[in-house]
Amino acid sequence: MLEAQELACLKGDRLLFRGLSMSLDVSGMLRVAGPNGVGKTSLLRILCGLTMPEYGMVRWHGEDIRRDRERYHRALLYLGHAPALNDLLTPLENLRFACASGGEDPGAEACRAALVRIGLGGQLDLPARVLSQGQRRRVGLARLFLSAARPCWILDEPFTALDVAAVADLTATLEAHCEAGGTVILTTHQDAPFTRAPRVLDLSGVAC
Amino acid sequence: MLEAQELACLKGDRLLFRGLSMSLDVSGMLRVAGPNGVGKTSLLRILCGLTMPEYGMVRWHGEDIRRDRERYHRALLYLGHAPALNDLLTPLENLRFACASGGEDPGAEACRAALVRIGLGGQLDLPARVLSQGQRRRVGLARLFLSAARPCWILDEPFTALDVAAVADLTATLEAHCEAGGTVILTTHQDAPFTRAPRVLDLSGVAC
Amino acid sequence: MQWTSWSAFWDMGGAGPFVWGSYAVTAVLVALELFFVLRRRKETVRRLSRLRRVVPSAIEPGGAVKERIE
Amino acid sequence: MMNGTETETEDGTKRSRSLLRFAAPQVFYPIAGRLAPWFAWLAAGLCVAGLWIGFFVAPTDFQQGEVYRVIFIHVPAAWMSMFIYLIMAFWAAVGLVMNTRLSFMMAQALAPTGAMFCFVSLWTGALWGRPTWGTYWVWDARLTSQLLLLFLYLGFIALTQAIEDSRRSDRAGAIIALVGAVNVPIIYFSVQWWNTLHQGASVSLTRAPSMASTMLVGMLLMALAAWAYTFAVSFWRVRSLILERERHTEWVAAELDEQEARA
Amino acid sequence: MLGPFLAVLQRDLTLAWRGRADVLVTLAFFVIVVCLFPFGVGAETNQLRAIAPGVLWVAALLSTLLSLHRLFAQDHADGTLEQLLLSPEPTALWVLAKVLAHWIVTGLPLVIAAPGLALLFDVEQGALGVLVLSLALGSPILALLGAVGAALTLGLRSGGVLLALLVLPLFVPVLIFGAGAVDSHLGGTGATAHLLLLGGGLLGAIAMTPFACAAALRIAME
Amino acid sequence: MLGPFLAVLQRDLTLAWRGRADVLVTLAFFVIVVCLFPFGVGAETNQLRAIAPGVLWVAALLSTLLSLHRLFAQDHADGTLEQLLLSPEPTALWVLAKVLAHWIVTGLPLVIAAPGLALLFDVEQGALGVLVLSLALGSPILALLGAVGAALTLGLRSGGVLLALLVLPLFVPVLIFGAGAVDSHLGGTGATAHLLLLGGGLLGAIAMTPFACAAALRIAME
Ligand code: HEM
Ligand SMILES: Nc1ncnc2c1ncn2[C@@H]1O[C@H](COP(=O)(O)OP(=O)(O)OP(=O)(O)O)[C@@H](O)[C@H]1O
Ligand SMILES: Nc1ncnc2c1ncn2[C@@H]1O[C@H](COP(=O)(O)OP(=O)(O)OP(=O)(O)O)[C@@H](O)[C@H]1O
Ligand SMILES: [Mg+2]
Ligand SMILES: [Mg+2]
Repeated sequence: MLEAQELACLKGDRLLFRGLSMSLDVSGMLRVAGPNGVGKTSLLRILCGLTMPEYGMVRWHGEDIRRDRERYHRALLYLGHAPALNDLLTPLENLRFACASGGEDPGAEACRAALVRIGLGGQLDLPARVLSQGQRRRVGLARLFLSAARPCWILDEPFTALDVAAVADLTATLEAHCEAGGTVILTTHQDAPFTRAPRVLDLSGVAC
Repeated sequence: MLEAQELACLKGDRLLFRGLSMSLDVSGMLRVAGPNGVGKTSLLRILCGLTMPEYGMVRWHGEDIRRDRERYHRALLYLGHAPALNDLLTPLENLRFACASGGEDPGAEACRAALVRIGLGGQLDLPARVLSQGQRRRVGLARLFLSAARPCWILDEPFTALDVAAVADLTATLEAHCEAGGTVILTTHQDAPFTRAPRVLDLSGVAC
Repeated sequence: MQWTSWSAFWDMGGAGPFVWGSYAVTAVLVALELFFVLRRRKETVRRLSRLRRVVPSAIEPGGAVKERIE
Repeated sequence: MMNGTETETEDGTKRSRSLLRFAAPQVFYPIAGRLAPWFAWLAAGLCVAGLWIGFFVAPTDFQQGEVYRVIFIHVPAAWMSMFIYLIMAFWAAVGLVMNTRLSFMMAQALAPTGAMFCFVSLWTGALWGRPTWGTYWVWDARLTSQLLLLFLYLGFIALTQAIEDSRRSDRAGAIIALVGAVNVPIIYFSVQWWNTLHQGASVSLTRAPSMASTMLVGMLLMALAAWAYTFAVSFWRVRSLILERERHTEWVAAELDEQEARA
Repeated sequence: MLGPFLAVLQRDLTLAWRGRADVLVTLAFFVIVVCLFPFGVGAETNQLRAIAPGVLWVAALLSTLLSLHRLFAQDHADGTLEQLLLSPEPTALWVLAKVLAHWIVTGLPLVIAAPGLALLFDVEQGALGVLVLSLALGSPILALLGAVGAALTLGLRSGGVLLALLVLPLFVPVLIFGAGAVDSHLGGTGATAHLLLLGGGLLGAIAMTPFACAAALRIAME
Repeated sequence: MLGPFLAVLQRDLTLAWRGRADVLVTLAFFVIVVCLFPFGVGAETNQLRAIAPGVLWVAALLSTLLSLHRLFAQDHADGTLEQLLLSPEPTALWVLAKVLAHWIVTGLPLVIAAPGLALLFDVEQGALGVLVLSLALGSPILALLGAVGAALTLGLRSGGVLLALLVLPLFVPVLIFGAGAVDSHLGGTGATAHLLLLGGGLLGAIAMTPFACAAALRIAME
């Protein structure tokens, strides 16, 4: 489904990687690994279509994602380093808006349920500004529970700032998504309790 | 040395904890633990004197830290969630300024050495804006190598975004500091390879 | 008595709109302020009572946070 | 080495310094509640008396005719708006120096009333100016400094409203109130000087040469009414503020119980 | 199709309502800038009356300018913009919603307050209608043009001031026709031509700027 | 003791130099605002000459205002301010350094550019010295007063505009004496009194505002 051809990424004077090809035809999980600064975030942003690669192309179901942006973005869920939270809005409002901006409308009840599910039941009416670091991350991650229909999830360091219980819970969610036929691409430096170790794309091997 | 008496922390309508007393008389490491949102960051900021507790008092060598702010802050190194990095300055400039603002001047050579030591040898001349998430954290952490003289380190989630090698390295640094007679108070949700497990203050026990 | 009739009173020697405009706006503002102040008190009491029911730990007789010593 | 234990309340540490006794919100709360209605009735009474004298006893002004009757609200409102700012700044200073929370609350409780009076004086002045000077507004020194005073009030209110954390908003508000208070005389004199250096406005405030004593009495009664009104409203407002700030204390819990029982 | 449009509009208005002081405060800025002028140029009524329409328009322009950099900044910093750009719906659509919300919050109050301020400068009462109309047509153009500038300068350090530099030249024609409308009404020439030009400009801006803005946003996120 | 003072000064000047466009751009804003006026009020030379000192001063004030919210914002967002407040040295000291650096970067260029612009408005050449002097004394006061406002509104949503509301009334006396100095020189009264007052104000502001500012910053970080 998702296929990268000969990707090269140039940042300033530094060529992070080149000739990186991969294809994810089946459902499953891919962990992009490598030490700090090797280019994991840069790769994920290229795969999402947020950055243009210096060379190469990303295809979704055989079609260049630049060509058929809408279809790809309808199938994609990207959660980056920044949690996309407005400090004045409550978690509920933030989540509803995040869904709406992605072209979905799961309704207030579903959103509330997702937030309660992820452990923010007590913070539904607080402005996001006062949330703790981990609670902020959780608001962003709550979208996962509402986006089961999107096959392709790309997550940059989803476990950051989460406590142990939340990490376990998130791991289970990701595995469930893969089992249901979805794809997950993620980066993380932490150990997460995966039941089946994900495939690994080690960028330190590809890096220039 | 550091002593907290009857601390209570109130956030909006929520009383996070109260009647929290502790004292750290000997050198050693204290890990403040607890799930997301339990009040770890809030506690650390109170201990630093950045926030006033709703009730109670923090003492350093027997003196209220509000009363004798300067002496305490000369002995303290706090690294919070935010990395205190200016996006336009290089890591070297950022580090030098961070030291100077703390009232030290280790000189350019020592700063450069600290940055190389922490693995930013290749990024010395880049603006901080383009660094990767982990590299940004490292710039802040480089101060640890220059602040051995400060006995009290308070670190909020120092391992966030670091790769495995860096986590191990940082752990060793913290233990070395404790061995040299220093105190480290930290929070983290990650497992770090401590050779001796730090003492734990579990906030979930104290929380209201 | 200054006024020969009520209409003379309302007319204020031709300056009616100005005089009465002043008094009316002042009266309205005072009334509004009183309304908001009294309503705010009622709302505060209601909000805090509700809060106490929802978050019992927030206010807890017997173990409450002591006042800061001033 | 550490113990995360809870402790019981000790009542022995309660306020020992008697001077600050009334500065305790807990003590002031019931006092304010008892006094406010009295001041309110006093204000109403004085107002009725003042207006009666103003409209039915005071004679027509030989220069201005009936328009001058605006004076009975205009001048008290103008006076009040200036006094209230001074009192506000005083409480702010007391709060910053002595760290008494009640002072900050008093300052915040006074601000909206001060702004209201300030606006009233501007509004009535403008309506008064139209028939007497032929224009709603001139850039006269007194008018201008009154306008700036309104901005100072609005700035204070906007700042304290914009900050949600009450401790921060208390102190931030106190600082801007003090900075403003230092500037009020500077503003006043600079504006006056500015206006006289240039060719002045073609009209200026002309007061009736010898104010009839009945007019004066009416005006003074209205000014007293404004004082009483300010007391009443600010006491009511400060009670809400106290409840909000002290919501985590036992006595507020008891107070709320009482309120609920009554309702 | 209208999903993101309405979502963005509703969210931004909610945000404005939550930071209610904001609306008042933009207005207060407008009022204050206007009131500063007499202090600068002196209090002679005739002189003030002569420069009044110009001062009001310049003040409206500056208030718009000052609030512009907030149009995308917050969403950029917290990653919301990234997510919006990943939305499958057309970008220009929600950009338009953002600008509309922004104008309702910052532009509309100016239009409403302008006549009151004009009275402070002793402007003839008959000209107030023209003033309001010119502002009502002109200020949305300012917001739309400004949005392009805001998108272009997004995330740049000297954003606020660079933005000013970029858009001020674009604002000048609007200023000329806007202030000109009032002046020519006062001069007896009638303001119709000026107002028609402003209306035409508004339609053109609505049709074109959202696309420019969308393109600029995509570039800014690279 | 001087450590943090010099460190902050040096860093802020480095930052300004790195974002060089910034200096030019504040200046450009000043120039553009001044140049907008003829478009707003019409181009009669006599009228323009009469309002020139006022317009220049108002424009300087607005440019200062526009750049003020950046004084602490960046350091607040990235945590630098937190670290500075944990510094053992007195807060007022490095606050003064920050304001000084800010003035050098944003105020000084205005002082230098003002005479050129005054010539555009056909202001008599003898008055240029007074104009420069009044700006040189007045604009640091604006920066110092503004710093208190910037510290108080730090991190608030409507920061930029709230800041304007807070400090503009405080700016009025400076504006009056500043513009007044030029006017009274032109009017033949001599500007000495005005300039002395400005100088006194500057000394007072240097002595007091850093402390207010330091207190405000501590409060803001709570
Ligand atoms: C918007 C316009 C006006 C404003 C803002 C204004 C403001 C003030 C203020 C602040 C005061 C109290 C000053 C003091 O006691 O030193 C005052 C007093 C007074 N005003 Fe006005 N005024 C305005 C218009 C007028 C007009 C049009 C008149 C009458 C022609 C007037 C007549 C008076 C009188 C008689 C006093 C009492 C003077 C005294 O006790 O010294 N005002 N006004
Ligand atoms: N202009 C530039 N010049 C040189 N190097 C650059 C430039 N911009 C970015 N880089 C480098 O590119 C890399 C970007 O890496 P990226 O953010 O993708 O890392 P990452 O693998 O996600 O790291 P982390 O684990 O820390 O998140 C960094 O090493 C950074 O130093
Ligand atoms: N105004 C408020 N009203 C209610 N709750 C609040 C308010 N402000 C903060 N809180 C709560 O206080 C807590 C702050 O926690 P803090 O940031 O100290 O958590 P933490 O232990 O550091 O968590 P994390 O592991 O996620 O970093 C959060 O649970 C937050 O929801
Ligand atoms: Mg990364
Ligand atoms: Mg935390």
